[in-house]
Amino acid sequence: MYRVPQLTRLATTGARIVTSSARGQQTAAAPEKIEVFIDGKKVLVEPGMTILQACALVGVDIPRFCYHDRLSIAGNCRMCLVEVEKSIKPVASCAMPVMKGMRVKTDSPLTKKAREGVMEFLLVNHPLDCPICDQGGECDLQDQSMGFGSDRGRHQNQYDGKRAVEDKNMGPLVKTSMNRCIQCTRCIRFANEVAGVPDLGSTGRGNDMQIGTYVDKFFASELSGNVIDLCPVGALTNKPYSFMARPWETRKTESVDVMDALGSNIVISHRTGEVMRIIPRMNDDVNEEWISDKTRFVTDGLKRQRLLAPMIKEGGQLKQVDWEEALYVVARKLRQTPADQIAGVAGGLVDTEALVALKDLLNRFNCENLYTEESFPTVNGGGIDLRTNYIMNDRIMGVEDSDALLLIGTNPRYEAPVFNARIRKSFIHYNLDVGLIGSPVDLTYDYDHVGTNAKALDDLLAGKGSFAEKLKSAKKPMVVVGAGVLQGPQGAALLAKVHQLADQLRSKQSDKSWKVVNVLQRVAGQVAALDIGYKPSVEALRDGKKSIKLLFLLGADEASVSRRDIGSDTFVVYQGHHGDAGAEIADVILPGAAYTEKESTYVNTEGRSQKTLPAVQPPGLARVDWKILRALSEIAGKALPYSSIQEMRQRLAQVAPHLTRYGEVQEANYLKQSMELTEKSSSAVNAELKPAQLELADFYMTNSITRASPTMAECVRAARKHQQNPHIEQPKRHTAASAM
Amino acid sequence: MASSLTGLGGRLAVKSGYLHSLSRGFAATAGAPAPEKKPEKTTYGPLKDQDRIFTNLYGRHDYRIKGAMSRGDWYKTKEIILKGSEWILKEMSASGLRGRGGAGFPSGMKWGFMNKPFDGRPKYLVVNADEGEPGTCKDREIMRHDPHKLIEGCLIAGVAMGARAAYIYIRGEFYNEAVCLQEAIHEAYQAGYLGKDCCGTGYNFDVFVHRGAGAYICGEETALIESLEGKQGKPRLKPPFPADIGVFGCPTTVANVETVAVAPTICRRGGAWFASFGRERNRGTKLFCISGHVNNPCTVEEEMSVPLKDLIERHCGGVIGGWDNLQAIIPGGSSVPLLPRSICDTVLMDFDSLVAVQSGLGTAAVIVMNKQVDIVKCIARLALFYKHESCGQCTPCREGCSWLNKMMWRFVDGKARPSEIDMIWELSKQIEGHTICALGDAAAWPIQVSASFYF
Amino acid sequence: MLRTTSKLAHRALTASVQARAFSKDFHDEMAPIVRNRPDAAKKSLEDFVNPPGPKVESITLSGIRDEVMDIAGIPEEHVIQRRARVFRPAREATQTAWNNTKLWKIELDNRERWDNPLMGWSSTGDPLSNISMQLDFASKEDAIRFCVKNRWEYEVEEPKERQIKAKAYGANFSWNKRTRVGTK
Amino acid sequence: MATKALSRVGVELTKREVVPVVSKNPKEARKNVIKIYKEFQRYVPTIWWEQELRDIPLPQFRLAIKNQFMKNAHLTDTRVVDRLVEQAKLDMVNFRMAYYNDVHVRNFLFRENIDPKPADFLSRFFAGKD
Repeated sequence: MYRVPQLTRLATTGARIVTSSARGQQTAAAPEKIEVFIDGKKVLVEPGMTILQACALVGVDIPRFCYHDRLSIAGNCRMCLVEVEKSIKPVASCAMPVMKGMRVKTDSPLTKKAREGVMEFLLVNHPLDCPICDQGGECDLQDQSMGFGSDRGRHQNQYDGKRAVEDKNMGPLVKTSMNRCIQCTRCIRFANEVAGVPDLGSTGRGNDMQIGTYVDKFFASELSGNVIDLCPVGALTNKPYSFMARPWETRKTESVDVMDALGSNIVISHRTGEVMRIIPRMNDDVNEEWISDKTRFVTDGLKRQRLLAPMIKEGGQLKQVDWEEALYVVARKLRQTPADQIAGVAGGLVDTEALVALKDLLNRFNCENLYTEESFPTVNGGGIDLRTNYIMNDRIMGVEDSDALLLIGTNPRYEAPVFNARIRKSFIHYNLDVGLIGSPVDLTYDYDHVGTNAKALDDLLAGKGSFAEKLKSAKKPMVVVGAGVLQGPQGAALLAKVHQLADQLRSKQSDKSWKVVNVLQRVAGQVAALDIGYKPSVEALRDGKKSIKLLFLLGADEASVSRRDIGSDTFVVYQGHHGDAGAEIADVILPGAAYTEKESTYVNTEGRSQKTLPAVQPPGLARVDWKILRALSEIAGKALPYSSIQEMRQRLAQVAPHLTRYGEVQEANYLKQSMELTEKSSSAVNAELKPAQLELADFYMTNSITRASPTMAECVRAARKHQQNPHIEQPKRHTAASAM
Repeated sequence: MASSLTGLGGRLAVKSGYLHSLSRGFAATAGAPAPEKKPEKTTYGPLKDQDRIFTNLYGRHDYRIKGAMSRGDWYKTKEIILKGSEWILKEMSASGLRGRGGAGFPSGMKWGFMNKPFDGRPKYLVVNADEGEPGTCKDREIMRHDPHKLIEGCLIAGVAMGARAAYIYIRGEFYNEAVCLQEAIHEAYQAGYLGKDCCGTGYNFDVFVHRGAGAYICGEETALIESLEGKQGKPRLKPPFPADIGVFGCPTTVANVETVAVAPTICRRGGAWFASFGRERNRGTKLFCISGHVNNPCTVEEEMSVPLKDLIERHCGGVIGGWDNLQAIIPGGSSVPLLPRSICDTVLMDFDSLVAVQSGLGTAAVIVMNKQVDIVKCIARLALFYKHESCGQCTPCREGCSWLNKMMWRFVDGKARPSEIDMIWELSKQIEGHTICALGDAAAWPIQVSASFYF
Repeated sequence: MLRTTSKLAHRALTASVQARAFSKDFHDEMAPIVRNRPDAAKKSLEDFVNPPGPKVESITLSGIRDEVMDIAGIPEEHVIQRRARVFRPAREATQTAWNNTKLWKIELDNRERWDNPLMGWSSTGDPLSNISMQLDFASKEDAIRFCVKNRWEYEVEEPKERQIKAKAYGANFSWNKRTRVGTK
Repeated sequence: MATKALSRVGVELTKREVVPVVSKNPKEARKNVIKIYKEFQRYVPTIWWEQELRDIPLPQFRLAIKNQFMKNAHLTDTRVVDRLVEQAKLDMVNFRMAYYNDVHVRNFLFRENIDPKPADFLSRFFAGKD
């Protein structure tokens, strides 16, 4: 289903004006700013800010090790000392709040001397590992020692020696080299505050203070990789990436992640046509600066199990052929098969360009059988015709404004770890109340467990229970339903219930732009697929309901359609990048490109379209997906009207204009209509809401790329082993069932 | 007592004139008006027996409530409480009492900081009984022999600042003292002096004893608060000061045992009486603990501003080998710089005169060293102590203390170059003033001073 | 004995070498100053700004700017078919300093790279692939100007500005908020 | 080329003062171009004969030379024109001194030994990745 571009556009601008004016009011109400002087430069600062933040406002970077924008203030590295007039001692700028008329000197001799002193002390026990250290080249200590370090050490190594600390084993992802640690405690604060696993801490005191996991164990967090970035020295480094490359040798491509539906912004470091590692890119609207372990460590999955050349099955054996032959065979099938016997199934990692190309291609053959592997209820609330039904309307950022959050049948900790970190942030800093309907899982924060069955929704609708009260009294309540539980026969009824609840909550809202109802998708390609009109279920293909003779699998690797479902005479074409479930049943394999290898568009769960950029070339004979489809169309005799990425983008804009407005969220505004279309049923939905990923071991392998990754396999092993360790105590969370 | 560390912070502040103005302000409001100013005394000490506050310092009498009451404790406590917070604060200000933990901050003023409007948070008094400063043993004497003075003091100080409860953070090694103290608290509860409606005044006040785990740094007030909250005893940065955000996030005053324990007597005998001892701005009596190379090491209550030489000659039987055999004296516990012999002859034992000679009163723990001592080794031992007690939170102290320690022991062994004397002085300067708490300063000063006098 | 002499000889040698080396830069009585160009004179700044010599009258050109790109010799496929992305680089997540984010860069669409199958040397079909590494622009306009001059299609990516929210150390010890820090 | 160049995004029309290289005005530049053009056309038969290019009809050869000049007909910047004139002069020298031989000429003027790059989508798809 294609949207009417004009209407949506008008609606959006209207909404935008509303939000901006609301924001304007907020700033007007903000307390009066106070005036401070940074190096003689006047700057107006919100009261309560620290000196370091005030300096950041005028673009003065204060050297720091322990301070991090997204962690609590520790004030222990003492590198950020600055001179403040009328203070005899230099003060730690990271912790000192600004005061009216304060005069800060960030470059005075006193400041410099203080920093030089601290730097010398830091280097006393820091090993001279730079030549063999993975952090070399992107090391804060290295950089700042260029600025504040001495050209020679005064430490008498031959007499006094350096501190030696045993390395810790934190599992298969984080490599430690504790000699290099400068005890900034960033990793500790990250683990406790952001990741929500109190696994890291310091033991010992004075010079013997050590950072570690207390006992030898796996750092069991889905966000553990972020401590690698946080570490200002090379104490915590990337284990799979160790000794692989130097930062100055690599090229960096700014891209977007597809491991979950958030579309975390990433930077792909690559060298010699090989993806070396993935690190996060700051985007406050989406992922702040975190990424999940799956996002970060999936790189080796991109190099294994790849489909390198087109293949055709002959006598039960796949045989490598060239592109002409493979495309010719597929094109002939395409021409010969009647339109109603052709079907296309798109997987979760497919980019928008390929989705549009496949749809255009099959449409030219009068075929409308286009499905996505991930299913979604199509009947209630306008189903997928209205965009509000399947996106996260209140956005990821919205969690920070929200004051009550109800999670339904989702485990965001593993379905969208970065989103979960955002919920935790809101829980900690903005006193968010969280309720959960679904399996009681460890979400890293306290929540009211409202129930495991969808019946609990009726209680909430009736206003029973303590969490119902919280939701009712909330100024900006949010209901997030996991796409996982919307699959299956009960999904539509469940979604209707959710809409009912959301409508009830919305009716009390003064802010009409707040939509309350949100869907957390599980796969990166789903929103785009629904946007351009794929039918979200392969139910129609199963059990021979339709006699499909040509099945086109576009990256469909979740084994949603098996040979049993379609019969042995169906000709299966698989186009994708990994030899996984899809390729297994294929008669023809067309090797495609993974997300690091193509310029493509992904729409995340909040409806934000973002662009990936190609970091490396597709391996072997593999080609960019939409180009394969374009070539196929030409050979099949119905050439698609785009042959360059620009033309492809124009087509995207034609289909749905928001797809090419990169970085922006297209709001969906048909809530009322959606409510009108919702069938209200008074009978309760009886369904156990159990998300697919319950524990850490379930997190790592969820798609064809991660299933091909040895690192992920190792993580699963480590997580299982960790689970079995009888001596490890799970962190205590308050997850009591709310009193009914 | 590590909070004497903050004394040195105070010393720095005095240098800059900050404390001067504060104390002057305090004298102007609390002291008698100018016209009938009494002529200042010129000689100080010895203290007369009837003026002693701690009359059971040596444990010759009963420490329990009966004995304590016979020595005048809990006498008219109800009346004092009923006079109210204002009155107590006024008396405290009039007495000129300065904190006995080392910082020497005027107590009346400090307690007054707590009189802010109620914002929903309870207020707390925390008594710093983590007496870990090498050479100091005054609080221990109070807690084991005169615990009721402390408990009554808690109540009065608590009333003065409107506190809900007092936590006495007692050093872990003081097992017997904690037992005595707990026993005394138990007695006070039974007598109705503590708990709900204490002394029949309608005021509710509780006293808790919390035993530390034996870390010197927990004597620093914010580290003490952290430790009290059950975390690692690592100091917090200031601001926020404990009076704003203290234990459990509530307004807190941390006071030394001696400061609190003298409060009831001041209230009973009047601030003016207390102010009649010692020099201006250094009023009152003080417990001095003299150890080291004296014939008779002891803890003794004396008037403030007593000459150091008098103190040693009169109470300790002089320096071993005679006064001429004296090499140096650390006048206020290990965290103040030591005094070379020449200064010891004349210096008065009070805050200001010791600051004037680049040292500090600290906890008034006088450590005497005669000429048989290897002063470098003494300092090295101190460096080892600070290295061992550094909490490891902030860089200069964590790295600096161990470096200083290593160097000092090389000096002892003679494995250092002369140029390293200047270097160690520079290093200590790099630590001083750059750390979160004053432990870094305390570790730096002995070395700094000895580097300039003795190496 | 031998050692001393050799040492002495060495010292003399170094001295002479030094003398010779120094004589180039410093006046030394041992080495007279030799002027190769007797007419050499010190130039002033004005001489550089407005060099002496016959003045050339300027002419007025009207027409297409940057026409010189027509004869620059750049293959057409690197002019016509290239797409440039004008952006401000994100802060390195691995480091905390912000200074590298204060400039604008240009990145061209990625072209084919390949590995030498024998030695593993990597090559690229793109002579302009280093642009994003080598060129910094002070402002967006400068970067756009560069694209215009080179006749690349460009798109500007507005950076995500960071938000600085007030943060207080005291929050770590707050009595009623969840910001209380439990562990160090 | 000219129309293509004009249609490009970034090309702007301006008026500005510059220091001339050779020609003071477009007229003079044009005169220089015609001069070297005539010189070329006069010399063409010589090349045609000497370089054994007789399988190409002479008029076609003349046309190829003309095309080389017409390729840059859209240029208005006199300095750019001057530079091309100088380049043409250098080519002339190369011809005269026989630094260019027949293979050069064929490749240069008639693209004889150069495979054209795939232009349409499908052949680009089969040929390589871009």
